[in-house]
Amino acid sequence: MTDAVPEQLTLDLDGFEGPLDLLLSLARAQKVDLRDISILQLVEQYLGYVERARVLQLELAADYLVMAAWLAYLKSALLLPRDPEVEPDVEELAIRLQLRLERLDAMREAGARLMARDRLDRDVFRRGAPEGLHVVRKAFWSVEYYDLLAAYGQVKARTRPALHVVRDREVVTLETALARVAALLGTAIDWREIERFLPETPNPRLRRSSLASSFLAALELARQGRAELHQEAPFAPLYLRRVAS
Amino acid sequence: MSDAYDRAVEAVLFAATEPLTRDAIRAHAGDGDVAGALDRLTVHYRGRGFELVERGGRWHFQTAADLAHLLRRGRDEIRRLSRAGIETLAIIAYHEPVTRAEIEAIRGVQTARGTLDVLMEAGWIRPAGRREVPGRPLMFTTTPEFLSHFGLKSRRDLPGVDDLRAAGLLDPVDLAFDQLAVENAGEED
Amino acid sequence: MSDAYDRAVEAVLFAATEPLTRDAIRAHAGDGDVAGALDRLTVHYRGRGFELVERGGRWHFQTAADLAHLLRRGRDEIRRLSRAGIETLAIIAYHEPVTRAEIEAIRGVQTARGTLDVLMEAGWIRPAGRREVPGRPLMFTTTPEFLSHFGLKSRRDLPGVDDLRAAGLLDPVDLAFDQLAVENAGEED
Repeated sequence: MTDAVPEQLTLDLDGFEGPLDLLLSLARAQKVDLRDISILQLVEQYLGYVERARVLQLELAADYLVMAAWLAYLKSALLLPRDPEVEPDVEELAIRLQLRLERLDAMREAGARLMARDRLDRDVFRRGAPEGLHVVRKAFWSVEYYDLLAAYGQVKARTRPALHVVRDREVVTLETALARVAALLGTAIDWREIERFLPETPNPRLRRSSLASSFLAALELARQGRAELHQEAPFAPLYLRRVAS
Repeated sequence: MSDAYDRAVEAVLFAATEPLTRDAIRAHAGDGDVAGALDRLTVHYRGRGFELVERGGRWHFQTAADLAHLLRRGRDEIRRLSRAGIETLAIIAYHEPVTRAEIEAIRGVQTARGTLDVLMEAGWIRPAGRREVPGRPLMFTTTPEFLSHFGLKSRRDLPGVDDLRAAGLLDPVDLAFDQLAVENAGEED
Repeated sequence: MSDAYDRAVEAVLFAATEPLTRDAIRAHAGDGDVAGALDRLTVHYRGRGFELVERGGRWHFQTAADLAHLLRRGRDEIRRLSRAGIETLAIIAYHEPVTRAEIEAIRGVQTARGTLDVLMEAGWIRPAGRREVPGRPLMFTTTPEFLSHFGLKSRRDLPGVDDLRAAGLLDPVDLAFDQLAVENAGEED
């Protein structure tokens, strides 16, 4: 008997898809109904299989050995008196192994039944040359009212500062006023009203800005000792004159 | 159906990828009364949704001619407007009549070709004369469909800028820009 | 045929290149009693050369199964699935949605490269979201094409599914326990 085993064993292992597959084959050989198999007997058979492979120095894939180690543990635990402190429960492990085999077996059976059904393009056929249905798509645009308003709000928020800058450009900066007042002062010898130093503009805002910065320019020139200021009374006309150097 | 052979002929014609001659039918369905089966099937399908017809000695099923219009159907496809599209629509609604250049000035970016087309296709805007300035640019206004889409009686129903601010639609970005303006002003001094 | 609407539904189904949902039928045939028309057509075609069938909420005509021998002639044999492919497909169909690790736990071996690819290429399975567990593994489910191909009205039609569920064989997979061997084997790679 042992002489006949090697050849068969090698061939058999080639045919198995891993240890669970081998276990299932062994279990099926025991009984028709997987729910009635003897786990202990199954473990014995598996370990025997692996042991024979070892004796014959056949190389076994690692997962077969891992399963063997686990089954050896299960076997010893099943044989020993049950220790309630040990988790997980050995009986539970055995039932789970059995369920796994049942599930794999069920999926194999289900797969076979699926493949045996009347399959489209193999057993049943759809119409060979259907005219086909054509859908002419017509775009229908959609916007929520809120999105419309929010978009406008954001446009306004985004662009308002830009409008601001355009308006604010209508000012005369201190530097500009200083240069202008200093230059005009050079051409004048006598007292002259500050309004006469302002550039001409119909824009009242620009004129106010111009007046303010020209006044500051006059103060600055006076501080530097380049100009004299003269005013009769509060709010009276303000006069400006070059300091002769 | 009473006749098993008629059934076979029916199935063969149904599954065929092209019209079949009697010989071709016989090659699949086997020996039998092909002519008789074809006659009976022709009668059976007359007036149904599709019919069995002969064209130059070849037989095939085809959709009944009077139902051909069902095979081509228009379908509404709901599409959302792009962000640029929504903004452009909003600007036209608030500023109409308005030219493309004016829209771009308000948005601060160029309007992609097609944005106005989409709005016109949607039926929400329409060209409305030309502005009498050099180049005579086209002006755009919203349409009655625009008002009805948004449930508005008239353009005066659109909330004003103050309303938008009160609703918080202006503020988040607004604050950020005000901050920026202050910083820029600071740089000038 | 007495009913004009039944005729329209019949024509639309006959012309379609894909199985149609009721909504798709209605989109072409117009408003009407789609369900009633489908019922009457199903009865009318029962026992003929081709039949009207429902697969996952979609309807199509197909030849009667008992005439397969007449129609297979001259057709390319469809590709045979490997044993691993068949098992994997069955596991996905009966347990969906299911992750690759769960498939491997049930089969007790790693899934060879290509097994899932072949099933996806056939159009029978597709990725369907991720399981919200560490690693967020992809889950797989079957497709409407799977139901069409295997002649299933719905997943409840899967052979023996009720018995398997009653026996607890379709309960969620206990990865912690069942994957033991697979994980250890996987370390080799």
